[in-house]
Formats: sequence, C-alpha cells, structure tokens
Amino acid sequence: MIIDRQARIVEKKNWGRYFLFRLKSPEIARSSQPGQFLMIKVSETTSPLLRRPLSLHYRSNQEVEIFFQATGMGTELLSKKKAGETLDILGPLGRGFSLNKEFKGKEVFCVGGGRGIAPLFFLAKELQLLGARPTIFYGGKTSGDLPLRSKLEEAGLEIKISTDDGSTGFRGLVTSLVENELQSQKPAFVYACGPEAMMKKLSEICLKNELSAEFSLESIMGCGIGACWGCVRPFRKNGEIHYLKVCQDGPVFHSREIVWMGE
Amino acid sequence: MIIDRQARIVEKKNWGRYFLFRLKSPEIARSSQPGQFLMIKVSETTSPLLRRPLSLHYRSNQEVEIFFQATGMGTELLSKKKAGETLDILGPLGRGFSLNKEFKGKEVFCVGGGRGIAPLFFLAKELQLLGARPTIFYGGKTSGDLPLRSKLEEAGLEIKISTDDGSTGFRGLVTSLVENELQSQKPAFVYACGPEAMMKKLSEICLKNELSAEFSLESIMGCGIGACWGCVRPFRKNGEIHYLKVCQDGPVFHSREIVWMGE
Amino acid sequence: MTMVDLSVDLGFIKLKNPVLAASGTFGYGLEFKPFFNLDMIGGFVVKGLYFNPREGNPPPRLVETPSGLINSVGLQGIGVEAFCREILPQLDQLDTAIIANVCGEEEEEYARVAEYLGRFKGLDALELNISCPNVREGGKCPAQDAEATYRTVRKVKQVASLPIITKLSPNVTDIVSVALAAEEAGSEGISLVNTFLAMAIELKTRKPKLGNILGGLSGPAIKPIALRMVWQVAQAVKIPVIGLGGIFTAEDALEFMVAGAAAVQVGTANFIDPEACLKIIEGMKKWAEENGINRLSEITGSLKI
Amino acid sequence: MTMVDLSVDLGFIKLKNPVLAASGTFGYGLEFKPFFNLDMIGGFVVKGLYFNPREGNPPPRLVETPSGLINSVGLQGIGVEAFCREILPQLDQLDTAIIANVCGEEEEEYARVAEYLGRFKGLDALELNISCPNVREGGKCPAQDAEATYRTVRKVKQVASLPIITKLSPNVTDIVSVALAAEEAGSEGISLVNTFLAMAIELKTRKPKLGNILGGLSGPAIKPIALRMVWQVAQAVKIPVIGLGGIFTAEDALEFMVAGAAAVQVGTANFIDPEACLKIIEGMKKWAEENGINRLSEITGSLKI
Ligand SMILES: Cc1cc2nc3c(=O)[nH]c(=O)nc-3n(C[C@H](O)[C@H](O)[C@H](O)COP(=O)(O)OP(=O)(O)OC[C@H]3O[C@@H](n4cnc5c(N)ncnc54)[C@H](O)[C@@H]3O)c2cc1C
Ligand SMILES: Cc1cc2nc3c(=O)[nH]c(=O)nc-3n(C[C@H](O)[C@H](O)[C@H](O)COP(=O)(O)OP(=O)(O)OC[C@H]3O[C@@H](n4cnc5c(N)ncnc54)[C@H](O)[C@@H]3O)c2cc1C
Ligand SMILES: Cc1cc2nc3c(=O)[nH]c(=O)nc-3n(C[C@H](O)[C@H](O)[C@H](O)COP(=O)(O)O)c2cc1C
Ligand SMILES: Cc1cc2nc3c(=O)[nH]c(=O)nc-3n(C[C@H](O)[C@H](O)[C@H](O)COP(=O)(O)O)c2cc1C
Ligand code: FES
Ligand code: FES
Repeated sequence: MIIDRQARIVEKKNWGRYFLFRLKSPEIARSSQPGQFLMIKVSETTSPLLRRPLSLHYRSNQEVEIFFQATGMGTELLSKKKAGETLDILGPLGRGFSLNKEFKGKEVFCVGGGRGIAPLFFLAKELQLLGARPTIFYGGKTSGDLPLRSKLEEAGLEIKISTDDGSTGFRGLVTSLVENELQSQKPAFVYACGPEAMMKKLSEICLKNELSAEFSLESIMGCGIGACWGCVRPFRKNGEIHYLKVCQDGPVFHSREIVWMGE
Repeated sequence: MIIDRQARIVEKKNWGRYFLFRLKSPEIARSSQPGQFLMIKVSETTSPLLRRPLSLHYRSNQEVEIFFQATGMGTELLSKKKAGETLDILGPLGRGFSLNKEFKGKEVFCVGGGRGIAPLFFLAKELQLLGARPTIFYGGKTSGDLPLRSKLEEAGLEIKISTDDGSTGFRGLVTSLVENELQSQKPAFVYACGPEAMMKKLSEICLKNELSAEFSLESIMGCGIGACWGCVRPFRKNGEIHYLKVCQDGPVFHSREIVWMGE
Repeated sequence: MTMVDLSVDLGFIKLKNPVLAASGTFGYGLEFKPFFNLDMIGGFVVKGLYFNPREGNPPPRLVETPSGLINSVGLQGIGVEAFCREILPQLDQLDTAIIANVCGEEEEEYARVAEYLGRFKGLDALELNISCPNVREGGKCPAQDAEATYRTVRKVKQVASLPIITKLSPNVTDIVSVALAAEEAGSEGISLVNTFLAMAIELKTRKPKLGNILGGLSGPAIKPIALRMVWQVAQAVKIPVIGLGGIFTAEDALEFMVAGAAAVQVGTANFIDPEACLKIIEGMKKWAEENGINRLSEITGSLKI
Repeated sequence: MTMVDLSVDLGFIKLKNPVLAASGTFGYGLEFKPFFNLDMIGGFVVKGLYFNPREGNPPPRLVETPSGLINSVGLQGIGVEAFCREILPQLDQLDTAIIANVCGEEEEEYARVAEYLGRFKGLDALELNISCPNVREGGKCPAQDAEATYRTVRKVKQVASLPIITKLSPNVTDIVSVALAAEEAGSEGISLVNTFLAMAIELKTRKPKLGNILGGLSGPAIKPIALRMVWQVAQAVKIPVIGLGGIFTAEDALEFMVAGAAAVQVGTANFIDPEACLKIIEGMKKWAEENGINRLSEITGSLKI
C-alpha cells in the first residue's frame, strides 16, 4: 500500500458524466493487479470528508488510469480537476480478480454495466497476456453510456454491446446478451462488475449454467485499508453467514460466497 | 442588495499572495459606493461555510473588482478560481466612505496598509471625480506587499510608498510617513484601511492633529446583511458605548466613534 | 401535473408551507425584505426577545468551524416594548406566520414577555427559548432539565393568550423526557434543536476565540444529531414537532419531515444564502411533484423502519 | 535549536509523545504497519473488545455527513481470547503504549474482560468503553449516568491489574458529573469524547441510511463540542484527561492540550490519512520549536481566560 500525494493527472478525457484520468504514479502502477482499487482524496477541506474508492482501470509502466462516473459531490469535485494538477491517492488496495493460468486458450466472459466497465479493461488486457480469449460484454442504458467502446475495440478486444433502449448494439439488458451468447458457447469463467441488480441476475445465470464467476462489489468505505469495519457485507463461508470487509477480503468475491442484497 | 450567482471572472491577476479579480456584474457595479463590500461564496460544499467579505476595489460600468490577500482556507480557495469561472456574490453591502462635496480642490489623505489598499483605489477615483486631490499612502512590510503601486501610478494618483524594511520607498511604518507629511501639509480629511494597529496609531495621529478621519474596519461576518448580530464591535455613540454592526452601520466609521481593540 | 398542497396545519396555526426561518438567523424579518417577498415563506421566528433591551455578549461573537458556526451573540436585542412599537406593526402587514421568540433570565421574565406580547396583534405564536446556551454561566438553560422545563412552560401558559412552541436544547442526556415535560405543561408544539454548547481556541494567543468563551454550534455539522433527536421526540409526543438544525437544502428539510417533523426551521443557511428559505420551499415542491405527492404534509413521520 | 521534549507522563503510563490512535479507528494496530513504524506514535487503543467474538451491526454501517462520519459498526470483533492469543503477542513487540478498549453488555462483562486482559503481558492500560452508542437499544450507555459510571468503574477496578482510563459519552447533560463519578470510583484517567448519537435518512427510500438506524457521529464536525467538554472536565478532575473528537491537524491536537488535555487521541482522521497520527506529531513538534517550547506537556491547561 502506497500513498502517492502527488500523482499528476497526465491526461483527462471526458464524455458526458464519464471521466478518464491517466495518472503518473510509478510505484502504484508497478504493484497493481486487476480488480484492485485506489482511495482518492477529492477535497482539501473536510467536506466531503472521506476518500473515494475507484477501481484501477489500467496501468502501464509508470501510470495508472481511473474511469469514473460523476454521480455525487465527491466524484463531481474530482471531475473538475484538470490535467497537470495532482491527486492524493492510496493504493493498490484489496484483493483483485483471480487470474488462472489454466484459462490459456480458453474463452472467458467479462461483463460490465455502466461505470462497472472500469476494472474490466485492465482485467481483459491481463487475460490476453495470459493467453486467454476474453470477450467483453459492455452494457449501458443508452449509447451515451458506452464511452469506452472504441478504446476497447482499438485494444483488439472482442466486445459485445447492449443498450436498454437499443440505441446501439443489442436491445435489452447486458445479462440477456450474455444468456443469448451462452446458447452458442460456454466460457471457462465469468468476471463481472456493475449495478447490484445486474450482477445478481448474472450470478443466477451462472448458477443455472454451472459457470464459475467473480464479481467486484461496491460498498461505502471509510478507510479502504481494513481499519474501520465499515464496508462489510454478509458472505457465505463454510455454510455460515459472516460479515466480511469488502475493502480487504474483496472487492472481488466468488459468486458462491456472495449474499445479494434483498436475498 | 443584489445576489449575482453568475458573476464571471473576466480577468485575474496575481502577485505572490495577492490577487485581483475583475468580475462582470452590471447591476452590482451600478449601485456601488467606495467602502462598500461584497460577500463572496468561496466553496460549493459546506466547508468553509461562510461567505467572505471583500471590499469593492473598483467598479466600472459593467464590472467590479476585488483585490485580496490569500491568508486562510477561504481566500486560498478563492485564489484558485480561474478567469472564465463564475462567482456567487452578494452586494453592494454596508455604509461606505462619506464623499463630501466640500473636499473639492482640497487635499485628502488615503492611507492603506497591505491588503487595506483594496477599497482606497475606488475611493481615490471617486474623490478625483469630485475634484478633490487625494494622496494615497501605501505601506507594506516589504516591496512585494505593494503590488498595486503601478496601477495607482498609471491612474494618475499621487502616491507615497513605505515599507517596514525599506526595500522600497520610505523605511518605516506608513503612519510615520503620514506624520512626516503632516509637517508640510494638513489634509481636509483622512481615510484609511489596514491592520488594526496601524489604524489605531493613525487615529491617534489624527486626533493630535485635529483631523477628521474615517476608517474601514474588519470583523468576522456571519451574514453581511445585518441579520446575525455577529459582527459587532463597541462604538461610542452619544457618550455611551454600544455594540454596532460592522456590516450594516459600517464597515466605515468615523474615528471619533471607534473603540480600538485593547482600549 | 396537479398542484402540490404545501400547507401544514399545526393545529394552533396554519402555515402555507412548512418552512419557517429560525430565530436569531432572520433578524426581525425586515432585513430579508430586499431579497424576496416574505409572504412566500411559511413564516419566521423573530430574534429572541427579553423584556428589556440587551447589549449581548462581547465580541468576537462568531467562529467558523468545519461545516459549522459557533455564535455567542447572547441575544442582543431591542426588548419587547420597542419590538411591539417599532417592528410588530410592520410585520402585521405581512401575510405569513410571525412567531416571537421569548426569552427570560428567570421563569418570571418568560411570563412577563409572553404576557406583554399577547396584548398586540400581529403574532401567531410564541416560541419559548428555554434553550439558549449563550446567556447563563457555563451555558446552562432550563431545557436541560425536565422539571425546569415543565415549570417554565406552565408559568407562561397561565398568562399567555398565544399558542406556545417550546424550543428544546440538544445539550441533554434524554431529549424525550424534556419534550414530554413541555407537552404535559401544555405546550402546543415543540421545536428542536437549539445550538450545541461549543468552544474554539486561538492557538497563537491560547485564548478562547469567542469573547464569551462558550457559544452555540449550528449548521450542517449538527444535522445528523438534530435529525436523530427530532425522530426520537416525534415518536414520543402527540403535539406537532418543528425540526431544525443544519437544514441547508430541500432534501435536508424533507428528511426532517420524514423523521417526524410537521414543519421545519432554517437557521444558519439564511446567512450564507439570504434566499435559502425560498429555495428550500421550491425544492420541496419540485420533489413532491416528481414523486407524485399531492399533500406534502403526508410525508411527516413516514420513515420506514 | 534544542530538542523538544514531547513525552507525557500520565502518572500511570509514560508516553513518548501525546498522540494516541483512537479505538475503532486503528484496527488492532497491525493494519497500519504498512504505512509507518508504529513505534513513532505515543500509542494506540485497539478496537473495542467484548468477551466473545461479535458480528457487529448489519450494513450499511457508514454515512458521510458534512465534515463528519456516522458509524454503526457495533463493535464487530474477534473477542478477548483470540485477541490475546493472535494479536497481543505481535503488539508486545512494539515499543509504544498499547491500550485495550474494554466493552461489556453489562457491568459483569466489563469486569470479566478487564480481568482476562490483565493475565497477559503487552498491555499498558485499559480504556473502559462505557460510551459506545452502537450497542444498546436507542443508543443508551452507562456513561450517560453518573451512578452507572461509578458502579461500572468500581466493579472493574476490583479485578483489574492494569490502570483504567474511563471513556466518556458526549450524549449527556452534564459531562462533569460523569467525569467526577469515574474519578471517585478510582479511574486513573479519563478520555473523552466518544461519538454523538446521530441518524441519517435516505430520502428516496424513506429509510434510515444505517442498517442499525442510529449511529455515532465523529470527525471535524464534532470538534467544537468535544473541545468544550474537555475544557470543562479538565477543570473539574485531578486525574489526567485524554482529549479527542475531530482532531485532524496538529493545531487541533494542540488546542485540546491548551484546553486541558494531557494527551490526545486521533480517530476518524486515520481513515482519511493513514499517516495522520505521524503528521500530527510532526506538526506539534514543529510548532513547539517555532514557539520556543522545550517541554510540550507545559501547554496542557494553559488556556488564558
Ligand atoms: C471498490 C470500489 C471500486 C469502485 N470503482 C469505481 C470506478 O472505477 N468507477 C466509478 O465510477 N465508480 C466506482 N466505484 C463507486 C464510487 O466509489 C462511487 O460512485 C463514489 O464513491 C460516489 O461518491 P460521490 O461523492 O460522487 O457520491 P455521494 O453519493 O455523494 O457519496 C456519499 C458517500 O457514499 C459513498 N458512495 C456512494 N455511492 C457509492 C457506491 N456506489 N459505492 C461505494 N461507495 C459509494 C461515497 O464514497 C461517499 O462516502 C467503486 C466503488 C468501490 C467500493
Ligand atoms: C468589510 C470587510 C472588507 C474586507 N475587504 C478585504 C479586501 O478587500 N481584501 C482582503 O484581502 N481582505 C479583506 N477583508 C478581510 C477578509 O475578509 C479576510 O481576510 C477573509 O475573510 C479571511 O478568510 P480566510 O478564509 O482566508 O481566513 P480564515 O482565517 O480561514 O477565516 C476564518 C473565518 O474568520 C474570518 N476572518 C478571518 N480573518 C478575518 C478578517 N481579518 N476580517 C474579517 N473576517 C476574518 C473569515 O471570514 C472566516 O469566517 C475584509 C474584511 C471585511 C470585514
Ligand atoms: C447567530 C445566531 C443567533 C441565534 N439566536 C437565537 C435566538 O435568539 N433564539 C433562539 O431560540 N435561537 C437562536 N439561535 C438558534 C437557531 O434558531 C437554531 O436553533 C440553531 O441555529 C440551529 O439551526 P441551524 O443549524 O439551521 O442554524 C441562533 C442561532 C444563531 C446561529
Ligand atoms: C468506525 C468507528 C469505530 C469506533 N469504534 C470504537 C470502539 O470500538 N471503542 C471506542 O471506545 N470508541 C470507538 N469509536 C469512537 C472513537 O474512538 C472516537 O471516540 C470518536 O470517533 C471521536 O473521535 P474522532 O472524531 O477523532 O473520530 C469508533 C469510531 C469510529 C468512527
Ligand atoms: S473500508 Fe474500512 S474496513 Fe473496509
Ligand atoms: S455580519 Fe451578520 S449582522 Fe453583521
């Protein structure tokens, strides 16, 4: 875990409510794994008080990328930062996606809804390095919610698009798109990140199709480093239900452990 | 009193810790008097909570100017705003300097210490319009504290400079410079704004030399509009001491009313 | 879209909408005339009134804190006679609820002030300020004790011709017991909270930042505590509860109503934005429209546990 | 420039500097090892310990508020046996003060936990957490009552071999009377404040934002109230006072000392900056140097009234 108080914003991109920052932070870049996240200071004052958790969207040798949606005061303030300014970031944090060498040559699905696409780019690139064949399912409400489409395509990734309103790609939920695809092929593994309802539905589909899956979960985080016990959710462990820390035991969990909200 | 929520920063200048903003705000510009002030929102969050009082440094037909020193969190945040962004400002507020038609053709002194110069530019320009002959005494700790020197000179104002360390102009306190000047001429009136200690000393000098004077005072302000009773200071009124509101009864007061701190 | 009914019936007073400006933060009301038509808001509570004029506490009287404000104004004011002579006739022109904030050094004075105010027309209710931390030694006040609260309210009820809202202090172990005492003594309503007893120190001089040493904390910082107290009190009493403490937005105000407040007061927010009350009302109306709520008062106490 | 002496002698324990990390905000200490050498800080108070392991309260457990944080963690933890077996031996390696935070459902349990902890080496003191608002119905706790405080401290004193610091609740009318009760019962020190009972509502769903409905407010928002209470208590008791509540900077910490605290604790700040304690110590040292203070402990209680 490294605190980089001077991570410079090297590049900033913006599409509507979505933002991508490329940050210079060699040490954090070096030790990052897909599925891990950063805690980012968004204000110099005491309001908003807490850092904000954002997934690692990508890392290169010297740099890390974050991709986020401005939804509330914190991400709003963050989105106003300009290239050249610096951020105070803490990371890499948490347990990321498991990268199994046996996936080599095999098909794997990466399913992302909205801003949930953030960790999947880094993941898919690593899966490619491993020799696996990732397909990214990228769903959004409408075509404006798919800003990373061309970036994914340019990276030579196999992608399938859905929008709720059909403005582009498959019309319907990204989970339906996955179900369709499952008619023709079964992947070796499923990774996902997105809204709770989407992931819950996907986990049911995986269960029915006897697919192993990992999900990156969200939770309100006080510290991100396992010190506050604030981020817990219930999980199944050895037949019992326990509260585990999303920041430390996750944010990525295996589908069979997860107790979905409203269950 | 006008709330202009979209006063655009037309120009921003910066010298070390000192800043000058020119703001487009036609309505406020129209109704402003020298010595009046604005209440400026410095944050979109609740920290810092209160608006900050800043004097009107100048106004033209469509625009107003503020000149300030970044001293704490609020002015620090304000100083980071960029040209093109907008401010939420409230004003013009308070009772400004009295502009007496009888000063026509007469010498008047305007004495400013540090950021206290802020309201004196507007004042001196209005005095010129009235046909008075203002001399600005502009004092600072060192030459870096006199950023408005050339602006005042270019405006054709008579100015006298002092620095505590003698790095430019008279070496010593601006009040000593005034005392020196009083050897050769007595003004019809003295106006001043600056640190409490400077103004207190000046008021003693005025008393000794039987000069009428007005001072612009500072006080922590909750509202700036007379609603909170938070900004009061003690003043002499009809032989009694009463708490008056700096924001409404001032910020400009006649020297004979003022009870100086530590008196 | 049908018009949303924003009106609130407190039993002893009808408000055109549930937003009142809080005492001490809205002057005598007239200070806000330059900003908007005062008839637009539900009403306002004027600055605290003692019988005689008061100079208040020595300055400095304000300290800004993280998301909060400490004040030690100490109820500087013109006294009840000047108020009734000079201010009240002007307020009587307004078509909005006017509430006087009644103060006292001891129980006797509360009754005297309340009785005097009852002789004039223009007021709709009295708010008993038994909770100001800025007057007595160490910030103590009657609202910190259920019995003292009962006695004070009782005494005022005996002479008051106007309905009474008792304003509670948050500086207590058990807010519910004080609220129940006020109700039992005949108070027609309860408002809460007043400010939290607080302090700030200037490190450089090692002196208190306030001339009065202690002051009262208000603003967004206190909202989560105030909301909790309003919820607890609203469940316990039958009389209407007016909630306040750090309300800055329409969402804040609506949360207090969901917690059980029949109406709300807006305090410190008026300093930062003189149009705060107006904006909050507009925001509440918009929210009701968007959520298909025809009568805003329906949401009072609708918290789902 | 001479070296500033940062050490503090609390009588029952010597600290190398006056900055402790507060219970529940520093895990079991080990969580912060990746960030700095734990020997650099004055010490830390580990997460609250009940006798048995506890699952804590249902999520969501955190709400961010203006300059504050509400938590309803509810003392999830591994229990005293696992703590002494798995954690304590690791903490014993450290050259800094280690304080255990003792919890209990009733008086008996406090005593059991305290007695058990006394059997192991590695601890320097016990902090009696009689002030957690996150466990009992309605947020009630022993520290809200002087008598219950006296009884609990007394009972623990009878079995404890380690010095006792009693941690007070701010949710009281009269903090001084509770502090005096703890002192009279034999507590060697007092720490204050724990969190303020608070609440937040999600407007969209009209549900409480916390799974436990109520929680405890901490952070800069509460600092002005905590500072006032520390000042009041420090004037009244003879035992050393440890001050906390919203300390985020060296200036904050120094203000608590000027108000009368012999040492301070840093809580919520650790979440935002894992190096917060360290930075605060550095800042205090720098301030002392700049102000020609040779022994930092001199400033305790130096407020000029
Ligand atoms: C491990 C992890 C990784 C994440 N990665 C990304 C990402 O790569 N891109 C992205 O756009 N978003 C991501 N999120 C969600 C992101 O953290 C929230 O959108 C953000 O915290 C909202 O803050 P705000 O101030 O804008 O909203 P507000 O609603 O004002 O926030 C108020 C509080 O709630 C918390 N909060 C609100 N929504 C969420 C949420 N959905 N999850 C967690 N905390 C929340 C905030 O952190 C804050 O403490 C991630 C969340 C987690 C836990
Ligand atoms: C009528 C009036 C006109 C002013 N005009 C100017 C001007 O033209 N240029 C300029 O540079 N400064 C001016 N000042 C002073 C300016 O308002 C303060 O420097 C500023 O408020 C400090 O805020 P801060 O957040 O940077 O400092 P902080 O110390 O962080 O502020 C904390 C709180 O104290 C208040 N405060 C701190 N110092 C002062 C002070 N000296 N006077 C009043 N309130 C203070 C702040 O408003 C805030 O509420 C004026 C003050 C008043 C009352
Ligand atoms: C400057 C100031 C003066 C106040 N004066 C009074 C008063 O005269 N009477 C009273 O009952 N409350 C007074 N209050 C308390 C407010 O009415 C209100 O209860 C408190 O500020 C909490 O609400 P807020 O957070 O919305 O400000 C005052 C508050 C402030 C900030
Ligand atoms: C998440 C969290 C957990 C806490 N757990 C405990 C605890 O186990 N025992 C305890 O005595 N205090 C606990 N506290 C209270 C803190 O120790 C401290 O008293 C309080 O947060 C005020 O200080 P602060 O504003 O610096 O955080 C906890 C606070 C937080 C925020
Ligand atoms: S966020 Fe603090 S323990 Fe997970
Ligand atoms: S600043 Fe509020 S009355 Fe003057």
